[in-house]
Amino acid sequence: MNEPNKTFDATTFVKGLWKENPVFVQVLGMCPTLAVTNSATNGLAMGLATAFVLVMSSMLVSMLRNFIPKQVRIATFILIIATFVTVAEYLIQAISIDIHKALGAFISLIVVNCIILGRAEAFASKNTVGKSIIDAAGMGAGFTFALLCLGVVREILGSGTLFGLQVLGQGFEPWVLMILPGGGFFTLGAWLLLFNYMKERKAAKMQEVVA
Amino acid sequence: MNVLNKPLEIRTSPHLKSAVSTDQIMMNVVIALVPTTVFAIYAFGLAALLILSVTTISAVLTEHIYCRLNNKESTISDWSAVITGLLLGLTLPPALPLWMAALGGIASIAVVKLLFGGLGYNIFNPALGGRAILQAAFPVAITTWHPAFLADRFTNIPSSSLAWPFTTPAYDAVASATPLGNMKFNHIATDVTDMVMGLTSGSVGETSAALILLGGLYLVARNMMSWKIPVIIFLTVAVFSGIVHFFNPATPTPQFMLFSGGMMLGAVFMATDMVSSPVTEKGVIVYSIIIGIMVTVIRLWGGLPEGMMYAILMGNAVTPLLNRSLKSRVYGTGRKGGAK
Amino acid sequence: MSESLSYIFINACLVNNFVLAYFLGICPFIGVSGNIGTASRMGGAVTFVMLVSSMCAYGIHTLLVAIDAPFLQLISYIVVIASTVQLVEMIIKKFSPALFRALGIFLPLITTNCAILGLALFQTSKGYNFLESLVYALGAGAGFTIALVIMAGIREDLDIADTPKVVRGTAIVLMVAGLLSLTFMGFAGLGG
Amino acid sequence: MSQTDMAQMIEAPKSWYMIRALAGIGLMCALLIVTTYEMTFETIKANKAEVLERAIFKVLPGSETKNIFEVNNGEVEKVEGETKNEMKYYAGYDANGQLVGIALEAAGQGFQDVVRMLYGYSPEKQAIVGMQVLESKETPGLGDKIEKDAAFQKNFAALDVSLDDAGQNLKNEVVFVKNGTKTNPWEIDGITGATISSKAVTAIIQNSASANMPVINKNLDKFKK
Amino acid sequence: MTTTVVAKKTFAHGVHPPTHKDGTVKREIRQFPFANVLIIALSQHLGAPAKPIVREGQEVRRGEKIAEASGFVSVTMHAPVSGIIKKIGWAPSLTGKMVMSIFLESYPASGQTVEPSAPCDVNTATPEEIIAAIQEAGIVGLGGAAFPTHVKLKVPPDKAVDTLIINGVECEPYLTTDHRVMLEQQDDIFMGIRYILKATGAKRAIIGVEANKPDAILSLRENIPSDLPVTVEAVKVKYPQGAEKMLITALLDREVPSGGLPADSGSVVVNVATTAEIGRLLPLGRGIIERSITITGPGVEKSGNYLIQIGTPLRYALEQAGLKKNATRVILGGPMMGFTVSSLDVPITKGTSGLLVLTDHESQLTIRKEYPCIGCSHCLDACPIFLNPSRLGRLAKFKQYDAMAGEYNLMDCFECGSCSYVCPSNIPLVHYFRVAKGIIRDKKAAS
Repeated sequence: MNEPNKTFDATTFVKGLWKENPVFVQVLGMCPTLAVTNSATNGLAMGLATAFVLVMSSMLVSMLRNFIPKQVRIATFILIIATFVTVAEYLIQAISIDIHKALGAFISLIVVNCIILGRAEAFASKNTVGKSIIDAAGMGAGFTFALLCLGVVREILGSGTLFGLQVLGQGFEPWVLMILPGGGFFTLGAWLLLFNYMKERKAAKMQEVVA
Repeated sequence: MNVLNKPLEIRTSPHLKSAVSTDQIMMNVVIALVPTTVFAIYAFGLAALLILSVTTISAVLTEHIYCRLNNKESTISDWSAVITGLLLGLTLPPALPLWMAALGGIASIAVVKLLFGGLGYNIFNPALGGRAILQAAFPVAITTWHPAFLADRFTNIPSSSLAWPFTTPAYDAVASATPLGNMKFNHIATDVTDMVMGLTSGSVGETSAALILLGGLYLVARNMMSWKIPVIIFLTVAVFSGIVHFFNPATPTPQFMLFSGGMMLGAVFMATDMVSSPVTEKGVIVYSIIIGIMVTVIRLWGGLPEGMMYAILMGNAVTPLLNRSLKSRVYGTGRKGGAK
Repeated sequence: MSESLSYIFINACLVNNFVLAYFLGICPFIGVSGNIGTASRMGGAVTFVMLVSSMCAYGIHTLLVAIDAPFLQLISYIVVIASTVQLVEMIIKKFSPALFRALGIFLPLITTNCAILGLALFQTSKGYNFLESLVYALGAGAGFTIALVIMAGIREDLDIADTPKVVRGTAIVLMVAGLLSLTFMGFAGLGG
Repeated sequence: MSQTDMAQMIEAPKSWYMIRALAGIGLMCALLIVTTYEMTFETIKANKAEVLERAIFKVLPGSETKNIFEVNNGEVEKVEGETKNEMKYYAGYDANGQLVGIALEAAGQGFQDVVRMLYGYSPEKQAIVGMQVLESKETPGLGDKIEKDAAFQKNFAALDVSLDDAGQNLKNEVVFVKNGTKTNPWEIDGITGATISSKAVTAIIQNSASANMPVINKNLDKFKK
Repeated sequence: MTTTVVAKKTFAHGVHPPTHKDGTVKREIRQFPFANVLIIALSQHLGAPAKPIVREGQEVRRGEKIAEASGFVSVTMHAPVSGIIKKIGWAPSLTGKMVMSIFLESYPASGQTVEPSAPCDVNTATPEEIIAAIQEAGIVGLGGAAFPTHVKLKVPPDKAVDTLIINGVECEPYLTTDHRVMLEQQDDIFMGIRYILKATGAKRAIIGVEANKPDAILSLRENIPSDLPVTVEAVKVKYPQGAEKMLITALLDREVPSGGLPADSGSVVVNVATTAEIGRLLPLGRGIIERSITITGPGVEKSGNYLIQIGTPLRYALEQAGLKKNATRVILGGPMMGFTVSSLDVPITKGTSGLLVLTDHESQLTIRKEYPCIGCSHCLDACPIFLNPSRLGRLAKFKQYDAMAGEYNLMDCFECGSCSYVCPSNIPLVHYFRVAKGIIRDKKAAS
């Protein structure tokens, strides 16, 4: 997925998607990650909503970064984020009541997703608008990707479907566990395990090369 | 003198050991389970035999393969995987599809035991953890009960048992209700004698209270089990449900509570799992009371007919806290510490 | 439909435990569960803040209904909760240094705990009255504390366990949480 | 220039900056929210109405239009738009404008959490003719069969809720029976393995029906177009 | 003898290892021949090493003083035989460390006679004089700890001792020397009690004996001098009943505070053999030069109780007693707390109460496969001071020494070995605790 075109912006984007993936690597924003990923659709919708808020608030924070005094920056960031979350909530309702129902309170809870405040504080308040948007988009994409990873696994095993379409034969006995809260914990745990395992393998290989 | 010149063995004291070892304890637990297992096969026929073999083999194989993959010496010779597999099998409904049973055996060992570091480090009882996973994954299959003592039980395998892996099973026999299910949903009390003798329907190995107690007595006699845990659980359940029954005779009697469902199997063989129960004396008491109260509360007021599994898992979960906070008074500290 | 207060409490505390069934407050659940002492103090602090913010949320909601501005709900909740926590922090610091030492360092962390905001949103959507809201907050706080302390006990044991290298850290915590979540399923149907 | 003067010089504009930033951003946010709210208001309302209508038409087979009623001071009146009263009666009419039935919401304690549902009542048949679960957290695969199980849904195709002669109470209470043992039209045939959830549904229907059927029957004329 | 004694007094917890005492309990104490070269370690007691007062090549006579105490916590040494000081130099000790020792070549014709000296009369001596005489006689705890007895008897001025406990429990399996002493040296024991009562100011004395020695209990009871406030109490057969703290609890229902001394509970505990030495040596003004030792075990041909010169090398002792072919493990002391020796050139010291030789067969039992701790809680039920060895073992494995010393009271452990004995997983708990205690002490010393 990494094109040879290695401009700074491309790496910024890819960084959020993979190397510094907010869920799998930084272990941030766990609540929505676990709560809404019982189907791929919900995961995708939540990921996109978060990405939307992330990009918009990063953009605004970056635009206003010279206008906001340091002392009140957190307060203004929260204000800005809360605004975009409210906007997102109304937009989702306008698009589909069903998705809004499925995501429930977790749309509102995007406000307290530490990824967004974290990016505003760590990146957008110090960088230009363009870079901030790309960074936010990368992180948003990474978050969406992670949610999709969980949603896909949980939906396929838990319901035998993917995006609502039957993918495993009719006779398939769904593993209800996967769409229960416990399944959420297990699936995320398993994904982290996989990431740890790959990291270990890579580290071991690096050592072999050195040795 | 020759002998005086050969190298001497250097060891730290003590130079005496009591005879019993961990693998022997584990093996004796298996022995104690034999009467229950034999009766289970007698009551449910080939279905029970198959399910017990599948859970045991899958549990042992999982442990063996894990050790091999990690280039460790295989730990299956300590018998603990056998116990897990056997206990898991005994808690499952007789006509559960075998592929689910195998999955349960794998989950018990892989998720509940090996991930935590293997024997001695597992927080939850592996068999019950595996069963909880199965119960959450396949809620319908695990609450569909097969009748005991069918005439053709030794010649016929229920078609649900042989369902293709990952497919929904089809049941051929009419599902029967367990004593607890009858109590909860239909308010029919089963005769206690039937439950003691094991003439009712239920999980593979939970139906015969008498044989389970026999196995427990064997282990207690050999000092390989804490008798306090089952006794305190029974007392708590009897007293608690007795009081409730006194004020509201519609609720089950204490003897019904004691002899129905997984109470016996759970209290005697699962709650006493050494690894996942407290080690301190006071901890054991509180642990057993917690289990007794929780199982009674779930059975009487909860949504589920049976709560033994959840009660024991809850006990397991608080065990580290109990071990930490309920220590014995160390000699020479506190109350009697002074001169007089 | 009215629910009894005991039902509200048991439901929020055990049946629909905020952490194990609703996935609220996962960050502190993972972050502050390494030690039993810290975990129980954190639980106390969260319960306290939940009570305070539940009252605030009830007030704001009444006000917003009165001026018919539902779209301000989220923004006013978050702003008021954040400032209340700050205010509470200052008051405790001034009047009870001992309490501040016990809870103080957790208070800023709690502002971004989604369990607090979640509680405010849930009590509003469930239409609880003032007393019901308080009991709900108490139940949620107690449930959060129970889950956190149990997890801390288990993690202290896991610190001296032979766990495989790849599961150490968040992965094993999530596995334990999964098993705990299954355990809490036993409470289903209670208090009805 | 003394030290204090310097400090004041720096301090004064700083707090002004802060107020300006907070107020400015606050204003901007308010503007954004209100704009979005206004812009999406109609769509959301239409969406919600559509979802509701879909549900009503489903629980009242044959209906194509609807009117909303509520009871105020003991009187049934037709309402338009939003009102404070939560208990509403949705009357459904067929293509000819004939009253098909009345749909109403009911809620109660399920296995995990509150179950909310909409059911349709046909005065003509003196029976419930349809039911849809609006909201539930029942165990997937087990309790959620109350929504998905076709056999269970069949209970509500014609569930007898006729009133006694005085018109005050149900002639027969809606009761729960074990799966496969239904013999009377006022019985609800349970789901194997989801007894609690199906019992909960029974209780919710029984409570709601015994409270509302007398009201509906008394005011039947008002519901007709 | 078929007499039995009923005993109720005991402490909580503990273990019941097989006693293995039948082989030697009937064997009277017999004099052992003198070895060619005796190695008298200058540091065979706890505390400061003694200072030699002889030079190489000097001729000494049996009972002559050859080294003097170098401080209060130190004792005198006497020549066990007549002979020539060959050298003063390093010699291996039990722990493997080299210690300064006096090498004494015995005269082939060395007799049993002992050099006379200044006696200490129990009726006229002051408590201080008695204590000084005990130090001069070189007496240390013969039960195994080898702690200088006079230090123990010196009651700190802020404390009062009302009861003297004579420890005749001998709970270590295999060992029977104290049992024989109680049968054969009763007059010495009672005389010793007189001295100690006077030295400590205690009002009464209790001889505590395990109920499996009914002959000793009954005959001691019969022979109590009428003017001596002594009682003989039977205690239950249980390990470690002979540990000071456990015996105090059993007999007096008092506990010694954590980190404190028996004097903090108003008592002093002295081993019965030590008491007998005091009673025999002080009236004559002699020093301790020999002691009774049980040489036993499945690896020994002629097991029994022997009166052996201090400084006799193990090799010589075992040659005399005879070793079996499959002997593999030589233990100084009893099987529960004794130490294996790596070299037979180690000498017998004042603290050596037994010499136990195990064969391949017994040895195999203790080197079984180690399993992880399964939380069976047998060790908690065994620990006489109510520690949590299971947890301590796990903490030790993960090097969490602070938690061990703090929350889990490791420093109260006196290494009785009960936990290791019962552990079905065969975890070397006591070994872990010894290592951890060392590390914790070092850490404390460093800070």
